[in-house]
Amino acid sequence: MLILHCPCCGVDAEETELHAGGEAHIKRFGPGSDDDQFHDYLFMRENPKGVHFERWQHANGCGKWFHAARCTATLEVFGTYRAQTTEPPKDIRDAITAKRPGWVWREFS
Amino acid sequence: MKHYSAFAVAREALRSHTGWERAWRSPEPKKRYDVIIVGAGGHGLATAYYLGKNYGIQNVAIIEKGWLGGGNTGRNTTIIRSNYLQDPSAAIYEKSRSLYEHLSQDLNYNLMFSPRGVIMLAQTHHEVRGYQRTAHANALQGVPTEWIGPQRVKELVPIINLEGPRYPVLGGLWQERGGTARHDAVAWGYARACSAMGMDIIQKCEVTGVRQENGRVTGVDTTKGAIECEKLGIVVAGHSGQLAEMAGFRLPLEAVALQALVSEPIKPCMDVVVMANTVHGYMSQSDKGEMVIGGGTDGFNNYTQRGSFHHIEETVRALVETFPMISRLKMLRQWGGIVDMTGDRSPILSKTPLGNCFINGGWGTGGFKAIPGSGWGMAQLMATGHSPLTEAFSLDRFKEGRFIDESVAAGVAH
Amino acid sequence: MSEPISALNGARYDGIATIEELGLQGMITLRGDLDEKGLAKAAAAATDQQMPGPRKAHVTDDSGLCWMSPDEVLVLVPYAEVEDKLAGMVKALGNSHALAVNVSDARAVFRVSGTHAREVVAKLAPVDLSDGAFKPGDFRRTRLAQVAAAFWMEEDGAFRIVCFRSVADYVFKLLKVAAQPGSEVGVL
Amino acid sequence: MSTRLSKLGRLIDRTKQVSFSFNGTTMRGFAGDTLASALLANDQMMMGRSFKYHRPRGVVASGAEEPNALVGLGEGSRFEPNQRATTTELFEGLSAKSQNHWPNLDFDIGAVNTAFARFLPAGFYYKMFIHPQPFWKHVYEPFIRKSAGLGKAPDAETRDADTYEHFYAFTDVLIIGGGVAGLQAAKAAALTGVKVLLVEQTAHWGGRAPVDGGTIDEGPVDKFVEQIVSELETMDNVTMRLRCMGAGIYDHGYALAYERLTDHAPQVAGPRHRLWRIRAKQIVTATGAIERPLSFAGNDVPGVMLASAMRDYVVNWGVTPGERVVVATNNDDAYRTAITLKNAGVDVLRILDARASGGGALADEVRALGIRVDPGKAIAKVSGGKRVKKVSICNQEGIGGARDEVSCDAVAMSGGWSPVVHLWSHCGGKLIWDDAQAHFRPDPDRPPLGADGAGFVSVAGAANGALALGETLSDANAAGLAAAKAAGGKAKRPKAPLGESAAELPMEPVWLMPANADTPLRVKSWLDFQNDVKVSDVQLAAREGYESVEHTKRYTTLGMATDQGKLSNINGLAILADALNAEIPQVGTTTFRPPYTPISMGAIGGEARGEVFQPIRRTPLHDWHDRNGADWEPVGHWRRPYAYQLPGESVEAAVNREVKNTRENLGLLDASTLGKLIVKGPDAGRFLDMMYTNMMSTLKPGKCRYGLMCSENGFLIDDGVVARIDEDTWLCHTTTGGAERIHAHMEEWLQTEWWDWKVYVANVTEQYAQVAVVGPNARKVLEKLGGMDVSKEALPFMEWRDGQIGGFDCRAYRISFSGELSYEIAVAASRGQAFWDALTEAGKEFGVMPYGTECLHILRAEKGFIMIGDETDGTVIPQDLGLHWALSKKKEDYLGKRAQQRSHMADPDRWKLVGLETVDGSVLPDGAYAVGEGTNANGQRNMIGRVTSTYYSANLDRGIAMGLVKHGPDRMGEVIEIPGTDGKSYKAKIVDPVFFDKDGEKQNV
Repeated sequence: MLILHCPCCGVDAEETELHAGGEAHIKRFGPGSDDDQFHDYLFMRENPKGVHFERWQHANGCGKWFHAARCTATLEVFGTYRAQTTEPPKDIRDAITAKRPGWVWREFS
Repeated sequence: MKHYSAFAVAREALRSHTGWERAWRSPEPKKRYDVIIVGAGGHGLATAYYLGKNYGIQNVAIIEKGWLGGGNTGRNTTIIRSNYLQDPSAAIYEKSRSLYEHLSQDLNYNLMFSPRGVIMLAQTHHEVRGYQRTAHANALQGVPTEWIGPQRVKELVPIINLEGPRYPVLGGLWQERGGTARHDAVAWGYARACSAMGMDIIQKCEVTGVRQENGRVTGVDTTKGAIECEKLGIVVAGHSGQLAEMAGFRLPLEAVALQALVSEPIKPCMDVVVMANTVHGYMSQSDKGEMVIGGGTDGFNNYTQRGSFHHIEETVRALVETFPMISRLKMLRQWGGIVDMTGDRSPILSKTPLGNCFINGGWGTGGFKAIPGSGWGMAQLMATGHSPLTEAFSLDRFKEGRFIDESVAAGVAH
Repeated sequence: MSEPISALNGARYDGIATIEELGLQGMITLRGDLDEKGLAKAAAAATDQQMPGPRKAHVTDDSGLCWMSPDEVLVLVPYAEVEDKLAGMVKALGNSHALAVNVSDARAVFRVSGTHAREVVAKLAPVDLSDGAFKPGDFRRTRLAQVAAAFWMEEDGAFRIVCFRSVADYVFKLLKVAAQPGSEVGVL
Repeated sequence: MSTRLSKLGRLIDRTKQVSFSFNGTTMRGFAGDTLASALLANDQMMMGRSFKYHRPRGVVASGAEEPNALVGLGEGSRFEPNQRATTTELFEGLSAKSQNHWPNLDFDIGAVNTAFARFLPAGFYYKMFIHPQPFWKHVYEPFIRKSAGLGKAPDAETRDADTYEHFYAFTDVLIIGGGVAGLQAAKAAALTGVKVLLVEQTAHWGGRAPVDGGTIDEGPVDKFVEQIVSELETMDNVTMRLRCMGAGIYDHGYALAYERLTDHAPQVAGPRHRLWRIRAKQIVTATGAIERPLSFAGNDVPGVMLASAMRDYVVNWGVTPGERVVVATNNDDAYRTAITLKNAGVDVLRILDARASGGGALADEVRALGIRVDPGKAIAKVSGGKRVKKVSICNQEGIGGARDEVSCDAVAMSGGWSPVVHLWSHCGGKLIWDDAQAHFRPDPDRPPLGADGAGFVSVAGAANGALALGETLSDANAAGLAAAKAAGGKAKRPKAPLGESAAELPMEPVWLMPANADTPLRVKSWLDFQNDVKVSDVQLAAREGYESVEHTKRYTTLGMATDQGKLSNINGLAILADALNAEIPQVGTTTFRPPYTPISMGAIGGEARGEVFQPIRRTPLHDWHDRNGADWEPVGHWRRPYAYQLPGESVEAAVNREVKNTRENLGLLDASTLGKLIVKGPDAGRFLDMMYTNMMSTLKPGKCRYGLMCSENGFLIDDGVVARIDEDTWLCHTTTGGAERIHAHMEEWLQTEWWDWKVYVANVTEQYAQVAVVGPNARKVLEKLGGMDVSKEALPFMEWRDGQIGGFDCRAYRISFSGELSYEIAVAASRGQAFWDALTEAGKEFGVMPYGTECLHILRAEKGFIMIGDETDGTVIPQDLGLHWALSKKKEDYLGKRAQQRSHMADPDRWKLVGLETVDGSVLPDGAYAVGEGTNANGQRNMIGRVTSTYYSANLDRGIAMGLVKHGPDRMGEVIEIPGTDGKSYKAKIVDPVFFDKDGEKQNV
């Protein structure tokens, strides 16, 4: 049972209040993109055994989307943050580095 | 290989069963094999078995990180059916189901394949129409299924509650030759047969790298050293992504947890498999007498083989409503497995960007029932470069928008 | 014109707590920048309440403000006055970017009170309702069993619960089960 | 025989007699008895039959670990199979039946399996029953299932008479186990001021320490328990629950506790079970330890019992399992049983101590009591069928040549103690092997990790391997304090009480008795009593290559019984390790999974049963529909009338009547379930242009437009009429059940992709009761009610107006999903019923009738309008449905546009929407497929299309259908073949999908 801190309303919400939204920080490709770009945008998800960035919605709560940095192997949560960003903020990255030196995720590290 | 039979057991009984030989050898890896299969689960072992049986390719190693059959093959709810809607699914699952019919004899190992029949309940008008559609499709696909009414459902499943206050049972899609099998035995039976063909099953050996030269696979690095091969098959369920990364390509897969549970054993009370997709639960009774119960997957990427309890809760309350008599039975054990899911929830059996490297994965929640068919098709693909069974399940379908979506007819892929 | 009728027309149940459907409550969903002065003023004007902080409700009788999310506040006004209050609010908001809409009829309101009120709600909502953790004026959006709901504590041991009108019957039955005789937990 | 003693029995009240029945025989016990102790008091040692061989089984333990004494409890709607007699509290009128035998417990046909045991070794069924193929399902399997299965199944129509509930609890420290360790840990934690929740599975505090003796702070253990309990009860930061078992520990500090409220008192009101869903910052498992049996021949004969259990029965319930007892042990603890028995007046004939050196201080005490102690001796075998008759004695070192025999009626055995590590392990806690005590215990360096990456579970007392009373208490004290600190408690240094117990010599592992027992003995040495797994079975598995502990477990079924191996696992592991010449830690354990002991399905489901199984959403008109013959159809969580049956009318007839009446007179439809979303803001138009395939930004205020929504993957997901309310406000209608989905869809894009766009969305679906007023008389009835001008001029097709009708404030939309003159009128939900009444009243003279969803479907099908969920199924794009006109060419982008450019979606061979008419006018079967020539590479018949909607049209008096057909629109007039599953094959002509009023004359009046 995951318990995540909603940065929008401050509630430590258990999973039954949350809706999982899959990988975070995905750039949208629309008309004009080539087949590979579009394919990767829709289907090619990071699937790391380790540090992962994902989207969650506080569905049975304030209704807002937020992001979580989580380890898929231990379910450790490094932090949650607002969804209105194209990359994980520095404090989150630092928190991860402190726990998982040398971690890499897509272009982030 | 010593032949298994009642007579053999009787003979052995007289000498206190001291004469049984190992079901499979446990060799050290050779330097080189024609084919290496990574993953000694059902799919990997079946692939190896049909490579040997159908194509005479027997210089094969099956490499397993843990113990053979220790992954999802030994963690599922053992349902076997082929009443799928889309042509490619119906083809491979029906091939699989029909192979199961005679697999115990073929492998000389009793898998306890029990064609007790599978019902998929329709509890809304939408589901009724969905399953009637499936029945029509199945008739043209050579998959014997039948739409049945509530009374027939009740005859087949006396413990069912037709008049649930929320969803009455409006009928169901009935596949008489669907059923269950003993999941561990499937892995053990294939392993024994592979070993007998001279194939090497190398357990507790983890692949740490994939070797390649100018675009073609040449072997693998393992915790037991480097092993060369002509062709490589990656058949590792939840860990397909990790292996693909070693081979230098990515897969449209995500790993999530799927949970199941069993009740304490009781005397036989339900002789068919029932799936209730509107309320998300399915149940059958094992030969031990346990009610074997499963539901949907957890929603997030997870490699822990543990799920969240509320999914168990949702499944159980659905089944208590559907089968009220289980209310006072007790949950004996719950567990989880890691399944890898694709964009259309259908599997990938395909060539890969790396020459002579093949992938078989993405079975999601539907893998066990597919083991023989998957192995059959995968062996054909690896041996000949083409298989009608696997063609539609290629990697490029996502780019072309050519999906194989089974959810459309109210069905789920369990 | 005939009298408006609430979802359950004032149903009531007495168990280890008392469950009452309260009839119609004027409600306006107000979305916008809660820190923006004009918006806060418009909300205050309609309710005589200051803008509450996160997870708080400022309510007296039928009037008040409940913090729903960083850009949404639930405005409570007497049912009879909702159209006027809404019009006034829209006027006050002028052409600042905000949305105010009447949702009075889309909701049902319950009162759960009595010694075991906290326990009754704690059987259905995954929320810490111990007296140290949930006090009068605290507000929470969450779920009751299988439906979304929001509640606040109006005085110690008395909750107001808001849910969608279509599930009022379900929520009432849920609360009845949770308040059945002999089901005291004895910890909250 | 087993019998009640005249003294002892700390848990029973001899003044309160309780009568109960076992297999129909009435028996008596005392309040405080368990069913097991009461049965023993009535000399009922045999309590069941084993799973595989149906061997006689007596109670072997005294608590949750019991594998043998399982009974069917209660009757009818309260019947429960597989209930452990050892954890069932006795109550007046309790009725129990033993299990897994026929015709009765004493004489069981199934017991012939014992005679064939040698033919039924581990995994025999994998090697047999292979030929002939059909026999498995029809002959072998039914036999195996019947002889297996254990408890009786409740009757098919059983409805559980009890209720269940959940409770969400939050605490700083959760302590599982209310023995002296749990109590002390709770106190240590509570003194720091943190919130503590202490749960104990039995009905008593103190665990087994009061039975085992010793002193705490120089007083008796019972006194200490009494004191600390009353102390904790006075602390308001402590919550204590009895009959509440820690069932499972899950990620992020989530735990389940299973509280049995009325199992011991069925007459009491309230729920039967309560499932606690606990969020704890820290969890301490003080779950104690379980004694291991010894593996010797005949260790499964009724009367052979764990030494500690025998002690429990004497001390707690004043019952002795036998009158002449032999004790076999590899440790000092079992001597306590001998002392207890002797002091209770029971003959203890021998103590066979497998250790050559014999025992320590306790042994001296035993000798002083005149009990004979034989060091280095072992049990060669126990003889007896349904009851122990005699014990043959041999040297522990040897193959089992018996030297001596003792006739007795009970045997107490002790193979050492295993900590209960289940809960520690549920969430990933790892174990280490303790050589000195020959058991696995939690590895403090590898605890379960919480959300913060730090350990959140710790262990206290015997569960941690601290077996001696003194260690138990100091270990628990430290554990409680540490957990409290980790949970934010302020440092306090509570002193651990001083526990003193007799000094003990080290135990010596004994995995097989005697050490080199020969085959005839090993095939009679049980490891798993319930599943009939013997030493020889595990050795066979190892020999056949099932070397992984998981393989052995699954091949032999060791540890798969209802006790999940609580007694058998370690002994089995040791035998396996020996067979593999490996160390036990290398072999490792199987995975521990929740729950600790089985918990009821009812408790897991909680309140969600019957009426509140799932929410049913009701419109403001629900009750009216119900009173007026509605045949309900679930649509998502909504209920909608499928049709309204008049008395004596069939559903089909009702539908046809509604169809004709709506076209000829006047129909009313409750359209309240259609979603209504307000979208407002400077960027709302731009936003809707992305959401819909059509251009919505150009819609004029006061006007409506039909719109399509696609997923980013290109497929149709929803449709509906969009009305522009004012310059920056739109109202979007969605499908029934689409409201929440589409609202969430919009919010997701606004919050996570276009967060800089100025748009707000609100779901106002339930604010309104919306009624579709449909048919030639629609305008007449509205005009009769009076109010706003609804004339063709004032309210043209595809426009809307606010106003009043019949005195109701409303918004009227001139839209049509039926091709008729049609208005959809929205009024406040709280006035919906009154408005509907007004319409039905005023409509009488115009032939008003309500109509349901099936009529709605037929009317739209007659007009060739698509229905989301019928023509679409998640694989259909607008282009397939000939909806190109709704795909804006002007827009660079909208959700799904790029996807629809992919090769397969641009493929001219995609199946396209057409109308279908059977040549003979009959109705096409739903979901049928059209076939082409030949078969595909997999031998499947080639298909060229399918039926998406098919109805009987009362207006046209023939079957009409829509379908998707390959090259369909280019094949007008062609006849295609559509095989049914009814044996018939249908011939259908491809036609235009608009069957009725092609020029739309009826709606444009």
